[in-house]
Amino acid sequence: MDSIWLIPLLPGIGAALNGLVGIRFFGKRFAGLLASFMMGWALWLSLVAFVELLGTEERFHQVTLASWIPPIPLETADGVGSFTVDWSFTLDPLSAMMLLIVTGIGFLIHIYSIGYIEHEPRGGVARFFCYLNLFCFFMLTLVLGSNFLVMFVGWEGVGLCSYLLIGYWYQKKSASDAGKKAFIVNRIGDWGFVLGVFLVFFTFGTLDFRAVAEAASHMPVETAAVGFGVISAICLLLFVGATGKSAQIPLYVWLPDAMEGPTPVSALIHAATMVTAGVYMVCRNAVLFTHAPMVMEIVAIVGVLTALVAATIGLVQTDIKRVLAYSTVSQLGYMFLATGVGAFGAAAFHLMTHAFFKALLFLGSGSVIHGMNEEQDMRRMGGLRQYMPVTALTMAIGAVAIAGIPPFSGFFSKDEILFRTYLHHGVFLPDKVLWGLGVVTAMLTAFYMFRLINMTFFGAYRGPAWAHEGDDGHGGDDGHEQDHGHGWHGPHESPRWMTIPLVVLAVGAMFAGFVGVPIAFEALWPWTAEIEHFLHPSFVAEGAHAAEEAHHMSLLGELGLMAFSVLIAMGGIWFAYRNYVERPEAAEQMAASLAGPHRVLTNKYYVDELYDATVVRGTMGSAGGLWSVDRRVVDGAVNGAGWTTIAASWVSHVLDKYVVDGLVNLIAWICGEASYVFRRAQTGLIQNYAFATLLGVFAFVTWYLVAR
Amino acid sequence: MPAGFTAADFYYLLPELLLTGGALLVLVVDMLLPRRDWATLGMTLFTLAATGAAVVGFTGVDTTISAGLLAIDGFATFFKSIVILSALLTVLMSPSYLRVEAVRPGEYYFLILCATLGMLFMASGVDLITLFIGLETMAISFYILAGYLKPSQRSNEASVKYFLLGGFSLGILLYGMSLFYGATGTTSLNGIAEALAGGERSLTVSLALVLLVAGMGFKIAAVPFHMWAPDVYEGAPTPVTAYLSVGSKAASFAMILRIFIEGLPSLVADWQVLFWVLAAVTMTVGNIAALTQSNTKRMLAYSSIAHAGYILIGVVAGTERGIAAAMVYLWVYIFMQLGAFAVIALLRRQDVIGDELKDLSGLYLRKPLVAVAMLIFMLSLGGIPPTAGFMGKLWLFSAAIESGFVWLAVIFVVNSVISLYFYYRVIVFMWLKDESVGSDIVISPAMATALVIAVVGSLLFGLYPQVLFEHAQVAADMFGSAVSTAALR
Amino acid sequence: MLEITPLHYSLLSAALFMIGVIGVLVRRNVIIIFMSIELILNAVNINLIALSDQLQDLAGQVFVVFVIAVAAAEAAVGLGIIIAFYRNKETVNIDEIQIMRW
Amino acid sequence: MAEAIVFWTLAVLILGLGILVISARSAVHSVLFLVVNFLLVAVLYVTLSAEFVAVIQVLVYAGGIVVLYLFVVMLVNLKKAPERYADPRRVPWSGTLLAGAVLAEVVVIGFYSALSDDGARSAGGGLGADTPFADCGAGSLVSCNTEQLGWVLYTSYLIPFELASMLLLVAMIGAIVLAKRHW
Amino acid sequence: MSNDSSLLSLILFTPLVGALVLLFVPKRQEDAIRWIANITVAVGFLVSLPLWFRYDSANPDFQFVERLPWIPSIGAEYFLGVDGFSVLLILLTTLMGVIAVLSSWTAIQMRVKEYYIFLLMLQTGMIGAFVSLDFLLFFLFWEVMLVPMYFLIGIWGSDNRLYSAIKFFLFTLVGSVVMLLGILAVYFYNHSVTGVYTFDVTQFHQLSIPADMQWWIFLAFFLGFAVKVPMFPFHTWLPDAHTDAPTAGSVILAAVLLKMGTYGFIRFSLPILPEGTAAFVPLVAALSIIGIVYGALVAMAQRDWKRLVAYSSVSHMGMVMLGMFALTPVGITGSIVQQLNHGISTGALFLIVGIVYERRHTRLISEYGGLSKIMPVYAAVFLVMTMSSIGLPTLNGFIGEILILQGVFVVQKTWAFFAASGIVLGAAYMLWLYQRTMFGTVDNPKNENLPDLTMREFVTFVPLLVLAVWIGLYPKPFLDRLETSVDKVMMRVDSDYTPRFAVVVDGGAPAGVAAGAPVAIEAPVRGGGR
Repeated sequence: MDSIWLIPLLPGIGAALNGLVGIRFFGKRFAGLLASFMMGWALWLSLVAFVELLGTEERFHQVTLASWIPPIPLETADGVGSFTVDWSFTLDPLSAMMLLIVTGIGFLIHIYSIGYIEHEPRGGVARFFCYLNLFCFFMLTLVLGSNFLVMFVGWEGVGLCSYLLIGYWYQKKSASDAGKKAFIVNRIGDWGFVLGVFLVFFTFGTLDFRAVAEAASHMPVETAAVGFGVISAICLLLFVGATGKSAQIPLYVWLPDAMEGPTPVSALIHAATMVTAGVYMVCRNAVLFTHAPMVMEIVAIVGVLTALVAATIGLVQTDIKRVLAYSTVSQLGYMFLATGVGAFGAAAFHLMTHAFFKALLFLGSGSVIHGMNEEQDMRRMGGLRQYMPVTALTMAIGAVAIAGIPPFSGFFSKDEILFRTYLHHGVFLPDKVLWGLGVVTAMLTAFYMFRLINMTFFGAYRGPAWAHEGDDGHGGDDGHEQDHGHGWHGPHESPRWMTIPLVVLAVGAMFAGFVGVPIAFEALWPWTAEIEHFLHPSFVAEGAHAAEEAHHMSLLGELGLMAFSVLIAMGGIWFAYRNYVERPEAAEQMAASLAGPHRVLTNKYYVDELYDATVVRGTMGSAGGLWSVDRRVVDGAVNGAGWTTIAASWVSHVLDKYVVDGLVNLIAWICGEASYVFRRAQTGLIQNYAFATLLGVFAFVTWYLVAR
Repeated sequence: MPAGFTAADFYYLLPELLLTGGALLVLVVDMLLPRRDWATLGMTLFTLAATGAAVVGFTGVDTTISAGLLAIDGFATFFKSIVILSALLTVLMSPSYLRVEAVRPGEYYFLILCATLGMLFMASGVDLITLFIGLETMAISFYILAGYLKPSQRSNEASVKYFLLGGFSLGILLYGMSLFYGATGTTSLNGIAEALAGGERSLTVSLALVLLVAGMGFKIAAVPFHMWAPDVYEGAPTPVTAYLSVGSKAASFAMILRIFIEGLPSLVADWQVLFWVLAAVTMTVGNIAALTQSNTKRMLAYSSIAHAGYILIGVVAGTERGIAAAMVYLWVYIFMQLGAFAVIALLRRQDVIGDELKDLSGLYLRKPLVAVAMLIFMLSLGGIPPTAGFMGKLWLFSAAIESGFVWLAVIFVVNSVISLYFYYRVIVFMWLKDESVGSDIVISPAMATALVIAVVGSLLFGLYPQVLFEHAQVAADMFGSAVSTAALR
Repeated sequence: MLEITPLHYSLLSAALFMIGVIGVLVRRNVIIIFMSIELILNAVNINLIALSDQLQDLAGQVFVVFVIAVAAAEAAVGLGIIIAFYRNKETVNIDEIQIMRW
Repeated sequence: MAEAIVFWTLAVLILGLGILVISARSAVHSVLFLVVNFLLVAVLYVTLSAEFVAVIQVLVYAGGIVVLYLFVVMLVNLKKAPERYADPRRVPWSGTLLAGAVLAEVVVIGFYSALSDDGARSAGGGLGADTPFADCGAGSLVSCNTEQLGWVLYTSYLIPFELASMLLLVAMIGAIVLAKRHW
Repeated sequence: MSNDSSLLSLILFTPLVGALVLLFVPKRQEDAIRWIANITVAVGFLVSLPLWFRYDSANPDFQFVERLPWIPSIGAEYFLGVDGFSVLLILLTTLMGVIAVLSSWTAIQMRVKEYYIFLLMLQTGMIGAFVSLDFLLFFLFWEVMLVPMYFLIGIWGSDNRLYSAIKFFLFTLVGSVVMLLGILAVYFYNHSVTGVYTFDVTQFHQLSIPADMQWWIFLAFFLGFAVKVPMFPFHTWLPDAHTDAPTAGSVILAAVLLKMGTYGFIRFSLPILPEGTAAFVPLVAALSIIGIVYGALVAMAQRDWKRLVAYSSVSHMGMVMLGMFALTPVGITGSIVQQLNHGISTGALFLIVGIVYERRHTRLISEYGGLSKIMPVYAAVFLVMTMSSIGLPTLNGFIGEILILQGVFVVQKTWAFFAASGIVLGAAYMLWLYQRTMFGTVDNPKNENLPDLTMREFVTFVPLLVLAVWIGLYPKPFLDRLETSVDKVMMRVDSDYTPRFAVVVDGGAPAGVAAGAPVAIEAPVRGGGR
């Protein structure tokens, strides 16, 4: 357990090897295997560490490698502090869980990538795995870091890696744009985050999570009565950071663009791990947040709104990966909702299950895209299940899981969240509102997921014919034409490298939920709410033993709620089935009957718009009214900011050139002119010179006469 | 009164006597010997060397001779050595130049020596009459030397201008002196000092003061009495210009310090104001006017006007430190100014006048060492460490600050920045422009010696000025001051 | 008025001085300008002599002797200069002495 | 009384001739006026008991310098009238005015300090003159004054005197150098 | 440490000796000249290494002191000595010297001999400024630096070199001459108090000058140093100088010359003029923040690669100044570290520009694009340096920024808020630059077969990369060496500050060993309380 620091280090080494040596010398396979091996090793170590942790009494272990910033005296709120940061890692239930997720899923995705990336040139492959390993290094640092700064290391590092990986096909303008956008938007979040960190130090005199929690637990809870205090400020700033990293309103705009990256990247970074960092960070500081209920409320609202908005946008996406992207945003919204209502355990739980099924779905989509020769538009798919059965099956499982059909994992986690939301009493929001929105989202989720499944795997095949002239409809992927320029022999199942991870993840997606079975099922399943119990120590200061708040609700009512949410999900699925499989024409009928989004959607003109949009700016915000709202308001804000910055920069540039510098030149000019004048005075006439002399005398004498 | 003239006086007059004798001998040699160029040159150099040795011999002496007309003190010795050293360098840079100009060197050297003689008296005279005669000896020699290139119209014009204005200013100066004589009934500076001590100043004295300032201001080319300088500097033979800008300036400053510090300490409040104004105006006008000059000699003329302004700061301060500052600055000024003029003289060839900026272009490629030397001189004039010029400026700064003339110091600062601009134009032409004109440059051994001395001086006194400072301080302390440093706080 | 004070002499010399100055400033013939300078020197001399008489002190007269000597020397040199100049330029008009300016 | 008459006549003549010198059309005339002026100044010296100086004044100025001037005038005035060309950048009257102004100032100062019975002189350490006039009972004033002056010149002022001789030598050689046509 | 008695002189004069040797090498033998120059700087670096190892970070006094009379009559001495600040900066200087000289092996083909002579003289000047403890000596070296730099820009620079060179020179000169006035004021004040004329800085550090006088003197110093830094209104010489200087020139300029200003503040302004400093804090902070934002914005608007980097250093130096004038130990430490970082990353960035400039002779960003396809190694190096420049954790830039901002935050929240915006803007312009040059397709045929880094070029980067990572991961050695020096400055600017070495001495453990709750230091320590 003292060797947890190795866990991040191993992929780090892998990255170093691949980066320094690999790009020049490694073969594709070898590079992949090396990276995967490192991840495998890390996984093994994490398992060991996990088991050992279970063995210990107080579920907490800290390893300090070295002093990073030696102590330097610094004023804090209460007199003298000492600013010091160590390279130290913490293993506690929360980080242990994240470890397993990251290493486990990371490992699978590495394996998967070996197959996925083989079209790339040799150097490219090594580069890819270098980035991937590097990402894992930073992600694990983020997870294990036992103080804000070490976490920030990972926090920024994963940002860098996502920048690199999104821009992996850097020849593609859109790709490099997306990468840049991701990084910069994240930086905006970090602005808040670092300020939060500073405030943390200023308040508590330390940056160590445990110490902070300890100190905070002794401070009053800043309810509306107490007022918006320093802790609230801290939490708000930190949450700004979280919205950046976890793509919440208003900073979520980067995530859909991020789909420019290779699919495994989307799966690992933009679904399973990195984007959940925000959630993780909030959970990490559970104690702080519980002391700032108002901020909690804000978090919850932001979360649920994000969930809803993203889901609605997801409804009408036709790019398979973008659907998943919006669904990710929406699911993250769920997690924040959970943290917002104080159900940190539930949030973490959902984080885990989501990691499984969302990774699964992405990899599945990747497999589809791979099999469809880089085709991403669902309207050019359909009926693929006979071509790629494994993918179809596994993705279906994933869909069911996310839709929240028992006993798949998604059901348990999502239901837990909804349940706790139902119980939640808002600070300045009426009760049940959050819950209501959550439920609506749940339905939408079910709908768009199955819309995806149906459009992809069922119905008739709408894709291009696979003769050799099949090279027409490749949506904007000029980047690596050459890699598969040779003819394409129709949709096909992907190689084992890719299918095996799918299967494994599918299994996970099926059964991961059983670690968090609601108490309600005690009768059927004795080990209820395992994960809550397991994680609980991470959410309270070790000093204060806040008793777990009892679910004060009748068994019946709880079961009723579950049934209701399941019904909702079913409804969504049925609706999707009816519209896209049973009677594909139903959509038209509805369009005729219903005004609003659907007319907009079925409108051919808008379809073209979408095509352009996919090329120009990505299809984010295409749902009817939301289309314009999102584009004009949210994204507009971001771009607006961008443009104002550029404009400002030009202004100051001009200022610099003409004003600041101009002054200097002006002085020079004046000197020049004066010089000219003096020269003219030198007429060369002796008598003028004599005159000047006499004038001098005259002046001085007059001065004397006047002075006296 | 000390009864006239004692034998001891001959002993203390040794330098002057040597110089006079040498000068006469030069004439004789010039008449008698064949290959007279070298003979005269050698004779002159020898005379100067001997005189220098004699002067240095009197280091530490502090006495007055010949009925208190002359003082042999550290101050005098210091300025005498300045004068003689600059004369030496001037003579060294002359021969090749004279050869190009096809001028007979005999009388030339004689006149240089006589000018030097006059300067020696200016340095050590403590009586208006002595000072005046010394001044005139110097001046008349320079009138002739300025016009020494008879075929050249510019040379003629230079001498006419210098002569007319010189005569005019001489009139003013003498009138001032006569008024002082009237006010105090004596011509000896100490007498004047004690006569003026205590008694309240009458307007006549103020008038006399102004006239004196004007007269001396002309000699050191202080604005507004400076206007002759650019024209004369441009027209006169380059070595003469050099000597004029260094030797006569140094001697005139010696005279100024004598008269105002030793003779008129009780009027310090008055002349401090006058010189404050003069200094400020002089350096500003000098520098700014130099900015746009394309003729090197003219540019250096303005720059030497500006330097006169700088040195006046020392006079304004009026403290021992101020005097020492002026002395130090004049000392280091020898090397940089003469060095610069030596380079210009060097550029004079059959086909090139060599006093235009463009004549300098590409110098670096033709004669790298000369270019380096010129670079050093320019930096020194600009006061960039580690050159001697910086140490000089340092002293002036500290004098001004110590006496609390902060604004003067600030003006000084601004000016020394402006000045760098035109010194850098010279450097730009030498180093950064490649096209070069005219036949190739030959360096005579004499010239080489001059350059080497100048370079060594400009660097040595920048890196290790201790010796110089010591002497200057000792001399200044012996000399006394108008404002005692103690009085400052 | 009838009683002659030193003031009278100094005013006389001052007046003569200024006449000389005016001559220097106004005339264009270099030679006449020289003469004006001589006038100036004479003014000075008058002053000195008057003062020495009034102070009963010989130094003034000594001074005058030297001034006269200098004046002589200047005259010699000055006229030499004029000759030299005249050779090249064929003029003694001071307004034509302006090759060198700014 | 007599002194006053002499002074005023001399003063008027001197100034008048001075004005003539600087205003005469032809150089020759002004040279002649200059001679007369110098002679009158010499007379003034005599009245001020500076007989020896008066003599040199006559010898050196009237005898030497002025003749020299005459030569040069003759030498250079043969050709065109020197004052034909007048440079526009020079305004003669301003010169006159300025000189006048300075003169006015000097006069003011003179009167002022004369009335406030001249602080400096009353303060005067200087009055006990270094080289006082000796009174020589018999013998002509001239010889007396000359004797004293010579004595002073050759004792106290020996060195300036010698220097003056060098000065004259310089002037001589200079004049030769400049005036000679070739080397 | 008697055996070190002449170490500093050795370090100081090694380059000069090299220059003298070069004087006597005939012009023609260019390779010989190059070798000699390179060997000289390499030796210079090696002899400076003992500073790192032998410097005793527990000892608060100046170390390796050398003291000889120089100009007794005005009390100037040849007085050398180093403390934490100077040790680090000297090492940076010698290292950068090596890199600069090595980097110009092929870049300079004209007047090779003079080039290296000037470079070596410059080296001596810079080291001298860092080691002198005599104010006059410092000033001497300070000005000596100008001349070689002037020529480096003026002779070997690009299109607009004359203008830039003279601009650089005059700007710096104005400041420094005014500074000289300040120096003399201190000099005379010291005399009026102690009765001895001396330029001994350690003596000045003990003066307590009347506040109003301090105000003026600080102003004088400020002008001198702020121009060099350069702070916001005085920065306009920097872009020109950088743009037109040859690569090595820009590297030295960015890496070391700019540090002169900040070093001046920390060594002279703060300790000698505490009240003056306190009085000026708001102004300086404001200017610094303006500089940070303004520099970044202007950088974003640049079309010229080198200019962009130049403006980025305006922004970074603003950060440094802000940290210093927070007057908290953390802030000051951070600002010193940030100086090193800026030296490393910006120096490297200029090298990077230089490499493509040498191949293509244009600095226009629009001329490039897609280089990472053609020059992968180059692109990788560039990437790392970009990241270090925008302060990515695990790289050096981060440490400096975090320390500075933290140090500022506890003093003035709003300052930290605005300064932190630099994080975003920095990322924006650097990444945009990276995208425009490295990403995309190679559409300019001239770029199609640019050679990747040669071995020599790569070697020039190695030390920088190593340092970037080292400082990023384990800055402790650097921070330790700064500890006592920072405390000494703090003791001057903050009367009731108790230095750590004092604590250590009386047995108490150094403040806050491990991560933990606020560790109380015995006496009340306040970071420049406001």
